[in-house]
Amino acid sequence: MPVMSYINAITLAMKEEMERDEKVFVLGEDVGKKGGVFKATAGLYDQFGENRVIDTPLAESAIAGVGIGAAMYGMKPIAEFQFADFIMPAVNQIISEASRIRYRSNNDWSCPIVFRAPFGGGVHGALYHSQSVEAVFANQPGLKIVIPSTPYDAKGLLKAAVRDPDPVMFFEHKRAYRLIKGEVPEDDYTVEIGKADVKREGEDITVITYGLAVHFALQAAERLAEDGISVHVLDLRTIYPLDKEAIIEAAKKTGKVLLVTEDNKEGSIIGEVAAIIAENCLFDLDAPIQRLAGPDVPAMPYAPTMEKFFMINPDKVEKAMRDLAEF
Amino acid sequence: MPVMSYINAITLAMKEEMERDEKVFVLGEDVGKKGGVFKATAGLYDQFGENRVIDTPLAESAIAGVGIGAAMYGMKPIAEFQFADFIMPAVNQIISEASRIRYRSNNDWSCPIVFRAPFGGGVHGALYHSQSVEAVFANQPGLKIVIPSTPYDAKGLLKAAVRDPDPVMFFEHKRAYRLIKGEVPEDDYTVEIGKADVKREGEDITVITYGLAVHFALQAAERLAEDGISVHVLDLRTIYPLDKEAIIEAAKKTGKVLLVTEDNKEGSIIGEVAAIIAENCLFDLDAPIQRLAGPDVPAMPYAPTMEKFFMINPDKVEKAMRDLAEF
Amino acid sequence: MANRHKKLGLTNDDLLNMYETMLMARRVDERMWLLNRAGKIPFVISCQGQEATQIGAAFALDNTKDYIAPYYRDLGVVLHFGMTPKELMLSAFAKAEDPNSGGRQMPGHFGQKKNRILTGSSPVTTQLPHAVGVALAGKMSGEDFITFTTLGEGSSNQGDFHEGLNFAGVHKLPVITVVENNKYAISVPLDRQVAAKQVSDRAASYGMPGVTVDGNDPLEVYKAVKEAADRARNGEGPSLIEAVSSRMTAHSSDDDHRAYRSADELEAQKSTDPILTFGAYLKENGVLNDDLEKEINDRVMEIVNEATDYAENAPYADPESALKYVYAEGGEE
Amino acid sequence: MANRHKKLGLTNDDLLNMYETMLMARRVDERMWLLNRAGKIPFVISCQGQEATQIGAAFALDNTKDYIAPYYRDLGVVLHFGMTPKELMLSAFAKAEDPNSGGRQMPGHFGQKKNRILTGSSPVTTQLPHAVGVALAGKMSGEDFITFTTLGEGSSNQGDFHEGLNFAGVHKLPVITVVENNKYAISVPLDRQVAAKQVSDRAASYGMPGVTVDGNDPLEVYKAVKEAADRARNGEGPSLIEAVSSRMTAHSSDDDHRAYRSADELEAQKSTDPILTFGAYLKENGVLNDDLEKEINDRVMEIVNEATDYAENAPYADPESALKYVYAEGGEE
Ligand SMILES: Cc1ncc(C[n+]2csc(CCOP(=O)(O)OP(=O)(O)O)c2C)c(N)n1
Ligand SMILES: Cc1ncc(C[n+]2csc(CCOP(=O)(O)OP(=O)(O)O)c2C)c(N)n1
Ligand SMILES: [Mg+2]
Ligand SMILES: [Mg+2]
Repeated sequence: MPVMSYINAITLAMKEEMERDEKVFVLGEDVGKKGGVFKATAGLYDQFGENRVIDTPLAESAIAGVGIGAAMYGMKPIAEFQFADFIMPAVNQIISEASRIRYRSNNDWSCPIVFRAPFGGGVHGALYHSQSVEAVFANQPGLKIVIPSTPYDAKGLLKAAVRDPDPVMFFEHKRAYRLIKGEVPEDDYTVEIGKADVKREGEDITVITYGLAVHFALQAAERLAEDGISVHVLDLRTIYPLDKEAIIEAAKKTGKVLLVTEDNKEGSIIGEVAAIIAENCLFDLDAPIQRLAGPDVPAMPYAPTMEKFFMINPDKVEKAMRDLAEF
Repeated sequence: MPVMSYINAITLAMKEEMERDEKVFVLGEDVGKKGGVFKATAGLYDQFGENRVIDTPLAESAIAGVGIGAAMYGMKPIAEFQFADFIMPAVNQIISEASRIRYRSNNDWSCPIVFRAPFGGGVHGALYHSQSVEAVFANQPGLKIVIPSTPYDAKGLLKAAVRDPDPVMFFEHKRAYRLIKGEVPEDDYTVEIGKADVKREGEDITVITYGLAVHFALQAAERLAEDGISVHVLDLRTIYPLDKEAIIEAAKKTGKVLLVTEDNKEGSIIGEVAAIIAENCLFDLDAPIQRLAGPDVPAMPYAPTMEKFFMINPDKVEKAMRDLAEF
Repeated sequence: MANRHKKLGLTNDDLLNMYETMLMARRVDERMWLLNRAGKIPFVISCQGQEATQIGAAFALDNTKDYIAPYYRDLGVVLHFGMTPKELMLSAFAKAEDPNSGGRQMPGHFGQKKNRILTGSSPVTTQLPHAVGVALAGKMSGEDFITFTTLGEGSSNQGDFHEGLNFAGVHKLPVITVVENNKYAISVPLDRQVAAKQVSDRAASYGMPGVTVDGNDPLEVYKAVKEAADRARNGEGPSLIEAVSSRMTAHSSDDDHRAYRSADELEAQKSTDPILTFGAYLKENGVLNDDLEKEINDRVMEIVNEATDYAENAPYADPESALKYVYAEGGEE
Repeated sequence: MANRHKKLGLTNDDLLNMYETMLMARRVDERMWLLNRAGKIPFVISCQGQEATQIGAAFALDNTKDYIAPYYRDLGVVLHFGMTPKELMLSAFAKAEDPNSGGRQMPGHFGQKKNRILTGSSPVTTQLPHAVGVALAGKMSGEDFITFTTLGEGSSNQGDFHEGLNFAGVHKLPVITVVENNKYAISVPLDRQVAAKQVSDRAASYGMPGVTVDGNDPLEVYKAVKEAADRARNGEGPSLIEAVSSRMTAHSSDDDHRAYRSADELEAQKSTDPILTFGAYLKENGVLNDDLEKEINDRVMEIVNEATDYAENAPYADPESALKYVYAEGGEE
């Protein structure tokens, strides 16, 4: 199987879907000739032309809104937001419109659109190029929110998102783009939206997380393994709606749960994960449900000292895991 | 003490604050001559004139953004959104701007603004005039989110919000406006933002909630009391950042916790409340943490059958309380 | 009054058709107010005063293939696009059979896929980028339909107006936007809403033609929209049309406009009631007479009565059906 | 070249002052690129090519009382409003002493209360309604300052542009908006961004005067902004000015513009470099000569060098200080 980077898996998914179905098209800022500021759409403009790889004006509510209109007509738009931070002007279109179109029309209309955006920190992006914004949307039935951690999942989930009959938000960790590499099959496959994935089997403690933090957890798990501590790692992959069964199963398995997110702690999606566990398998727990997250400050600063202080990393995850294992 | 309705307490708070400090002013759609679609600003236009009670164009991002500019200058704007549902176009200004101004400027600038909006259902408002939107904002350090349940709290908290040096979102339950009446002192008082309030002392089970649901819980508690079940009711009042100590104390007190919100269940703010309890006092619990909430559908429908199905009410709260008490 | 409709290519029958549709819109709307005041339906939001704009515009489109993204007052527009009075009444009563939303949304939140009426919401102006998106999709697919969207003048201050029309302008998409300027946004009058001299001046911002027409005259509106439609079908891109008329009711059944509009103003606008003035035009041009007028009115009233009875007696959706259609079920699209 | 500055009421000293500030902006910016390419600072976003617009505009304001809401390229504007090269370098190095943000934000995110520079963010155009809000506050408080805000032409497509300027227009607020049109929004050229013939056509949407001027000529920009400022101070309301110039660098240090701009285009724009053309104007009018030019350049370079050294050696904020200033601490405002 070819090994490729996370971003290449994403580009490939779009390319294959556009080849497969001419209703699929891409729109966003600088997605054309430039191929996107991170190069996620590199090559698509040359292959599919400016009618299917559309450089839009700098106006996110229009990117979302025009995409929604096209989706209602029956197209399969992939709308790119340059940074997750810049989705905010489009929140009305996403929450009030995309997520409610099927429901409010009693199943008469639908809105099969994918909203892609790079998110996450650790790239000297400062307050507005580093944020985790998923919690803003993770309370909107009608939406699905996907955050892949590996190239394999990225390709398979993005293809599933494009084929999904409902709106899907697809967040890509920008630091994973080139950092994370992995095997990606050559054949056409999809990964089911809504299903979490056990990324490591273990017996002593359970870590539940998503995005780049999955890799931090896996690295830390290796270190704990050296000391004979066995860590179970569940990658949520779809963070809304959550895969409740998988969460409950993973929590029950070890009875000690650490939840990890790069987002600010209070109000992040791991709060909901904790609630699901506390509601469904409280008596299976041997320790309080631990959470490791960013501090409750608006967003991570630019200066390396403060950025590092904010960001979770394998060391911080390792420490939290050891504390929990010793509980 | 005079008895007044929830909405009159809100109007009075604005009136008194505008009399006290000429930097306080109101802006929003139809807040002037009409006095607001719910009449929350009734009388203010006549008393303070069109320069301090400003009918804005129909443009929520401008209402927020212009208000933020005025607040940075040193004014104390109270920006009204006609319905909480219509805050969505202003999310970028609220989240990217208001909530980050102090932090991003390293304490050089600040943004003392109040964003008021009626929220909540049970008024035949259908999908877009019934929503609970607080979860969209309850992950943004720099913001405070207040949801009073009684006229006393409404007046005291709104006055505190106006005097607060930071941005405060102030959600008023539109069904409480005329339904809920209570005693409100004539003197100038404030209620501290960030503090939950025990609305009923009890020993057997704890209900933690906010907004109109506080009243549902209190009504249901009366009924349970007749059967000798003693219910402790904590009103969160500030739902972001949460009053962790009060939550932990209330949970520990009875060991059986029911969390109630009118919002959709998954991703609502009671998930965070559950997480705080599960993280801090898991071993004090005698039952799983129960949650009663709206179903996970985009928003409540208009038809009375479906609206009733969606909305929580005293009966549903009572049932959930009895189930928990019997656990 | 000179005969102006021949020049526009409209026959007498076309005109009677327009008149009857305008009257239907008015009578359905009036009925809803009665039902509201009788406590039978919780909410109404009216087309009254804007029927000429709506019917003039809708008749200039091709209701067999064009797509529309109407706003909440567009009862007249959706009637011409195939929504029936019965369906409108089912929506007013929030009954399960309502094709717009199965009783999930308030009346005025139109949507009906088979008639290419996009589903609408309450936050204003969000429909405008949708109309642009459908036009983009049509262009990409090589179809020759055009899209049509409407909004109030207050709503033309929303960011989505600007962003959507600029997108349409840059990509020269076949979208017609009609601003139904009734001079109020709830209580806020035009001069506190729109800083432009006229709303149509905004067209220049988007490189498209803009005109202001008398929204009380269906023929003027028809002419402007027809020209825009011809341009759009010719690949000449979008247009913005402002049609100025009056809001003859309060903003909605929850409003009392006497608090912010003078009695004189309310009285004065009765003279421009488009049902009356268009009726007068028809009579002066020999298209309508008293007998025919009565015949039409009777026919309309019978339909309105039947629609009301049917809808009133129709069932609500089951409570649990509130759980349906959050996502596609069982492999459907 | 005729002497055009006397008519504007500008003395030779004023002009030298403008020239030196333009040069300072250019040299600080160039230094940042060097530092970036040497791996010493992670990011730069440039003013290069827009100095004439920025200095021409800033000098037409009162930098002792007016408020500004600049955008990320406005190094020239903030210099004239009192931010020092040292402070700018502290920001580039993200050091604790950076007055903009204490190293929390990227360079180009200006803010300094003592100089009435509003704090800015990354999402474009949000500053525009803020400038309108400050103008509203000033009017309410009976103050006679005006507010000034800038943005790129691509950013003029954001909803906040429309909503903010309409608010200013309705309330006739003393706000001057300058669109610095450098013909690109990252890789997207003007004709794929703005459907209007020119950005200043958008002024009519908001009932305010709009002009387009040569943004490479500081005197033309000065004249337009001065007239707008006089109007604003006279209670005549807001203005929109479009200043057309070129972006002489890639969008930012993360971009390579050769991927979407031809070599010819990049070569051609060198001839309109405002530092050169304004220098030439000054020499032709006897305001500048080679000696003075060298003296100014040396002075500027010395300041830039000192600023760089100082900033490079200054400490970062403590890691834990990231926790500070989420909310007001201890009763402060
Ligand atoms: C985003 C948003 N804000 C506020 C409202 C509440 N609202 C409903 S209609 C209306 C006034 C609309 O005025 P206009 O656009 O002139 O249309 P008209 O009702 O006069 O036809 C307002 C403020 C809304 N529906 N959506
Ligand atoms: C809301 C938002 N969307 C996207 C971006 C990313 N972005 C930064 S600058 C820029 C282009 C701006 O172009 P223009 O307004 O012409 O200003 P210029 O950089 O050319 O001076 C973009 C797309 C952003 N900062 N904010
Ligand atoms: Mg109107
Ligand atoms: Mg530009």
